[in-house]
Amino acid sequence: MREITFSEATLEAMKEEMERDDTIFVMGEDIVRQGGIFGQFKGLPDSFGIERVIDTPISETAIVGAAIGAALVGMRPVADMHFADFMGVCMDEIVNQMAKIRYMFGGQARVPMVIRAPDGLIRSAAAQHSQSIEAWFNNIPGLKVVTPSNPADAKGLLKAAIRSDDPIIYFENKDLFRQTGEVPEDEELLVDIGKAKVVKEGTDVTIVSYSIMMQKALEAAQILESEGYSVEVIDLITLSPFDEETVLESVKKTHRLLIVHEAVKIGGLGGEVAAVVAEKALDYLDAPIIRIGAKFTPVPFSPVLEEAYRPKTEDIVEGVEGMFK
Amino acid sequence: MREITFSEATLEAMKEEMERDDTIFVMGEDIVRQGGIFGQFKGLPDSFGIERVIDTPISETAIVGAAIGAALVGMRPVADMHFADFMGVCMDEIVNQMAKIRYMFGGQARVPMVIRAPDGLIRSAAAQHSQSIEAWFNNIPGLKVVTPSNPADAKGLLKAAIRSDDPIIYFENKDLFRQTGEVPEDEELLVDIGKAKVVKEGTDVTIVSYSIMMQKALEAAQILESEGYSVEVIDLITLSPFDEETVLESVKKTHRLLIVHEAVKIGGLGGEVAAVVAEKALDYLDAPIIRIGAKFTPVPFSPVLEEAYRPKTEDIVEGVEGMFK
Amino acid sequence: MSKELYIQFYRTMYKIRIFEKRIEEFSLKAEIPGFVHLYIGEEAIATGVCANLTHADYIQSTHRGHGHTIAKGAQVDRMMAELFGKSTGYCKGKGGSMHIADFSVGMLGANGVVGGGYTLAAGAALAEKIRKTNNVSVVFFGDGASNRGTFHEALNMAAVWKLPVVFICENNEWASTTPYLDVTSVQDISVRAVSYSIPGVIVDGNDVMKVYEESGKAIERARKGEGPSIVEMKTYRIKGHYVGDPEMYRTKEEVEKRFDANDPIKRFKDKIISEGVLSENDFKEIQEKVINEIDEAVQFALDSPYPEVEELYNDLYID
Amino acid sequence: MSKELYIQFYRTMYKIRIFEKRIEEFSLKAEIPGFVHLYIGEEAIATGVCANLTHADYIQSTHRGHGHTIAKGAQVDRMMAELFGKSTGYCKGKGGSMHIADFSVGMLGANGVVGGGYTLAAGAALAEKIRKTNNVSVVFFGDGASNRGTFHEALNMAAVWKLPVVFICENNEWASTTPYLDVTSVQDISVRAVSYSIPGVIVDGNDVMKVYEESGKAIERARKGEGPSIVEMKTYRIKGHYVGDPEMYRTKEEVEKRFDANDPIKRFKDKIISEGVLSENDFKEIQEKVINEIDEAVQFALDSPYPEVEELYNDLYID
Ligand SMILES: Cc1ncc(C[n+]2csc(CCOP(=O)(O)OP(=O)(O)O)c2C)c(N)n1
Ligand SMILES: Cc1ncc(C[n+]2csc(CCOP(=O)(O)OP(=O)(O)O)c2C)c(N)n1
Ligand SMILES: [Mg+2]
Ligand SMILES: [Mg+2]
Repeated sequence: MREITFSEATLEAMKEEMERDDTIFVMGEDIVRQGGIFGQFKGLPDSFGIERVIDTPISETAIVGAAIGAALVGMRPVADMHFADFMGVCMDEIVNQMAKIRYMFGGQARVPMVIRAPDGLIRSAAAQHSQSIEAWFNNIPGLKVVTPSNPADAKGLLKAAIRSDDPIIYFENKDLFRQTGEVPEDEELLVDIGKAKVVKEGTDVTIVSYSIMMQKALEAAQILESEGYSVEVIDLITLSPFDEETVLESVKKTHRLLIVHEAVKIGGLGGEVAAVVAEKALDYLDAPIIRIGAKFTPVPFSPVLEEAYRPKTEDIVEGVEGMFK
Repeated sequence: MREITFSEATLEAMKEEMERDDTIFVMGEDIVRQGGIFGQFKGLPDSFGIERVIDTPISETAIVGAAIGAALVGMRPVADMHFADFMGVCMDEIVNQMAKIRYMFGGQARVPMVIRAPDGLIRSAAAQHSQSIEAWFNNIPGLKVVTPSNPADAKGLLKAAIRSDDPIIYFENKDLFRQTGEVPEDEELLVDIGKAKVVKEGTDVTIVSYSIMMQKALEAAQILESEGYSVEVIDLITLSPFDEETVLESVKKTHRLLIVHEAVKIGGLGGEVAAVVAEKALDYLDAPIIRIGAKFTPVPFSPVLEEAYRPKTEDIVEGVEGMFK
Repeated sequence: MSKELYIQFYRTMYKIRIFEKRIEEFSLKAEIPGFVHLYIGEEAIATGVCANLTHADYIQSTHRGHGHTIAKGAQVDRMMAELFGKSTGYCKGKGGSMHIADFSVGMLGANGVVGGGYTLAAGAALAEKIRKTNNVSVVFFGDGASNRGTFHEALNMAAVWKLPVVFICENNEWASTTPYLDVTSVQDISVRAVSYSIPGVIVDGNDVMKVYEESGKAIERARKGEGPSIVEMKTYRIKGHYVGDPEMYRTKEEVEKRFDANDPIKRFKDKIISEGVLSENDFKEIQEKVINEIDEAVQFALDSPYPEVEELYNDLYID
Repeated sequence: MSKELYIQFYRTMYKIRIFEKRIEEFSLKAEIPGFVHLYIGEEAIATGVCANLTHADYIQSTHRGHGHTIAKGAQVDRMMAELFGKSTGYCKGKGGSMHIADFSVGMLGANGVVGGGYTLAAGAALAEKIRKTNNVSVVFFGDGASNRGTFHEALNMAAVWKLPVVFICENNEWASTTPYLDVTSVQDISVRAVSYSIPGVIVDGNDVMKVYEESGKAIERARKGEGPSIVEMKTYRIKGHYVGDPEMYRTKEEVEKRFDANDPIKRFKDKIISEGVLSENDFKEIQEKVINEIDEAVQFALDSPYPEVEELYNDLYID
């Protein structure tokens, strides 16, 4: 199969969906002239015009607010956040408007919109341009949070998010954009929102991850398999509300659970996954649950510190090994 | 001992601290003329003048931003959020500035400030005036989150927060403001930040809670005791970073854990507490962990629905009973 | 000016007034739960502005939203039911006063977040611009709300893109307990139009005809694709900020003086009578009909059931 | 105008220029990590503004903050070390280019959040007002940043409270890849001063003397307790938005033309020479000294150790 980059995969998703449905438009900072910081919007203005591919002022509350308003009256906006870190600027619009409008208004409204939010560590971008903030939204009913871990899912998940009638936050890891992978040439490539994927089956331990950390999870799994462990790896894909069933089923089989994400471990999504298992499958557990995530500090600038901050493959390997000691 | 309201207790804390230290000032919406929505600022302008008790425009980014700026140059601002729900407006200031400045700048800065944030359900205030959002901040290194459950702690904790050199979010439950309790007349009444309190000792089960839900936790404990269970109840008080040790020690003794908060259960702080226990004390657990929190919806308006949304004493009782079946 | 329009204006303003009075009564008795902000004394604004709109046009409202909702054409019975938290309400009891909405008439919602509506209104306008309709979007906002950052972001965006959106400031001189000049750096909010190279005008907000005409011009301008405007309606908040407000920040006399001199409904009635268009008897007839309608609305609300507990989980997600 | 001031201005501008050139070089080689935004072509602004300030005054800077930091009096060696991520840097390597700060000279930090500095600067000014000092606070911001809601909230607050804070707009015509007029509803950002009843002035931002004088007036005004101003410096962004920017949105010729005509350092030098205050030889001497200083700073940075891994957990909490 042909290989394309993660960035190109999202671009294809945008193109195909915008061709299919002319209520879709995209807006954000600096997307027209240079195609987005990660090339993820390259060429879109040529195909759809600057009426549907819109450069905005540096006004995140207006970007998200306007997307909500447009969605309310029947459009399907895609709003780009530039960096996920800036979602604090429009947090009120996201949680008090976007997530609640349908419910508050007793189902009168639909808010079919997607917020695209590039997140994660990238080359010493430091404390305000490196965050993974998905956990903020886990406690907020009314929105959904998804994130792909590879180019094929990037495409299928973005398409599904755009087609969804619910408001969706689509986190896309900055370091993944340039990575390549096989992506089927299928206009109906859709990733189910709400479903986790068992990417690798195994019987001794379940590793749950998502986004860029899936690569380290799989790397660790390979090392562990070579050591004789049979490892099951789950890609959550939808982070909120997440697919409890798939995780529980796996843990009931493997009796061991490790969760890994790039976000800070404490208060991270791993806590929610661990808690669900501790509530609903405690008796199946043969070892303490292990969570792996970044250290509890803002993201430091210096490469040395950034490296110390970042979760690593060997953390996963050692974690699993420890479960069998 | 004399009894005063929770609101008066916070007022005393403000007064005593502002008298002690003239770098302390307070600002927020509508605090001067009517003393705050919950009377929590009543009379302060008379004592300290409108230079130190300041009515602001409806500009939450400027309120928190200005507090940060003033803190950076040596003041100790207290910023009132009116309703915790509006913290989304200034989320960027809170997470990208307040929490990170000291770290990003390698320790050059101090940000000794307190954000006061009235939260929780109150008489059908509905989706945008009823939230408990403490979990948002749990994943954010660099700030501390505290919340009192009674008038005495309200005073001691606010005093400690004001004296702390770190930035602190002080959640205060709206329904607690009018409740009364004994408060010692002691200007050095200080509640340790970072420490949980074992409010009631017991051996069969640990109930962890905080803020207004402490009352239901204690109510449930009483019912359960009458049924023959020995219940330990812990008031977390500091929610981030929370006191793992006290919780772990208790669970190692009781072998059972239930966590209850008014915030939405999924993605709530209970997940973090549960996860820590599932990581560090799994082998001690004799029953699945139970989390109790509000239902996974925005806060509905109608009293009937609000009641269905709210976590209840009997949920706790039934939860604990279930652990022994 | 047609007689029909006169009657429509009077009826709408009066309906808002009576609606609010009944709400106040039930809210004081706590039979209506939650925070309730009354529109009494500001009726001319919603009435005059919305008279320029069709149901294909949109409004974004505020926490003080009953008047806007009525003026935009919503039914008072379903509104009343909503405020009582009943299942027959517009939002099935999930919204209440601060979240009343009627999408079927283009009323896109009250908003509990002060200044939350600007950007949404700009977005609705953006949609209409992309779709090349000539529908417009109107956002109401208070003097207090004019100091929110969203004001600036929405106005700049709307101006740059020439969006068909009109910003209606309801300057009632108070932001809760605070006189607006204490916290606002301009006397006239509409002056801020300069920051966006758009028109800003000041209107006597208690003169329904002037409101109608001046907002009409701004709406027409937006409809023609010439972009946004700020229209500032000068008025005064007659009631406490919310029902139950102790109002320790001002005297009763102060308020009464302002109201007596400037009740928009009384003013309009006097004008029509002096012009000989309608008689006292005509007014009586209108009033009785309105009172009847509101009474029926109250009865409807009282008779309606509360939502079933199972309703809690509905209306959250579609997919 | 004293000769000393001329020399100081020239030296500071030149130091910024050379600093930035070395940074660009190391950043292109990826020896300096992270995002780096250069101040080349805008040196006159930081230089002229900060010449009116003492170390007891504060500045809030932007993502493009090296120039401000140097002009406020920070040492280039510790700056350089910070940009290299070394433990001897101002932030011990934790901040880097976007988070450079030197609290000892009143430089309260660059900011990775565009528009993040306004409210902090207002807060520092509020502190000084409460303490009744006559220190002032200055915030630099870009044309693009002028569309953030924080601009509005901070300016309104500062104006109402007459805070000693000055808002310096660096209008370099670009917000990243977007010409500012595409996303900004006014030609002159300073026009927005009207929205806050404060002075707004336009200055040739590539004329260091004019910058010094006009910002000086605003700073003096603030110092005297008369409140905030907006001073808009017209300039042009000569380099890409960040080091490595492919600049697909404009031509090299366009940029060169603007630079050749309006390089603030060249302009100032020509002026001084034409006035006969300094000779070519004097300049050479200054230049050599500066180059030397920067070379030493580079060496200092290169020789400095990276932070120990244990440093990760330091500087998080005090208590
Ligand atoms: C973002 C936000 N901040 C604060 C509040 C609390 N609040 C509700 S109404 C109000 C005053 C609003 O004043 P104005 O905009 O003038 O409208 P008015 O009440 O006068 O109609 C305030 C401060 C809020 N709801 N939202
Ligand atoms: C809140 C926020 N939104 C977006 C960005 C991304 N960003 C960084 S610099 C920049 C352009 C800033 O333009 P301007 O304010 O004119 O400053 P200049 O770069 O021209 O000096 C943008 C969009 C950001 N850092 N913060
Ligand atoms: Mg008002
Ligand atoms: Mg610029």
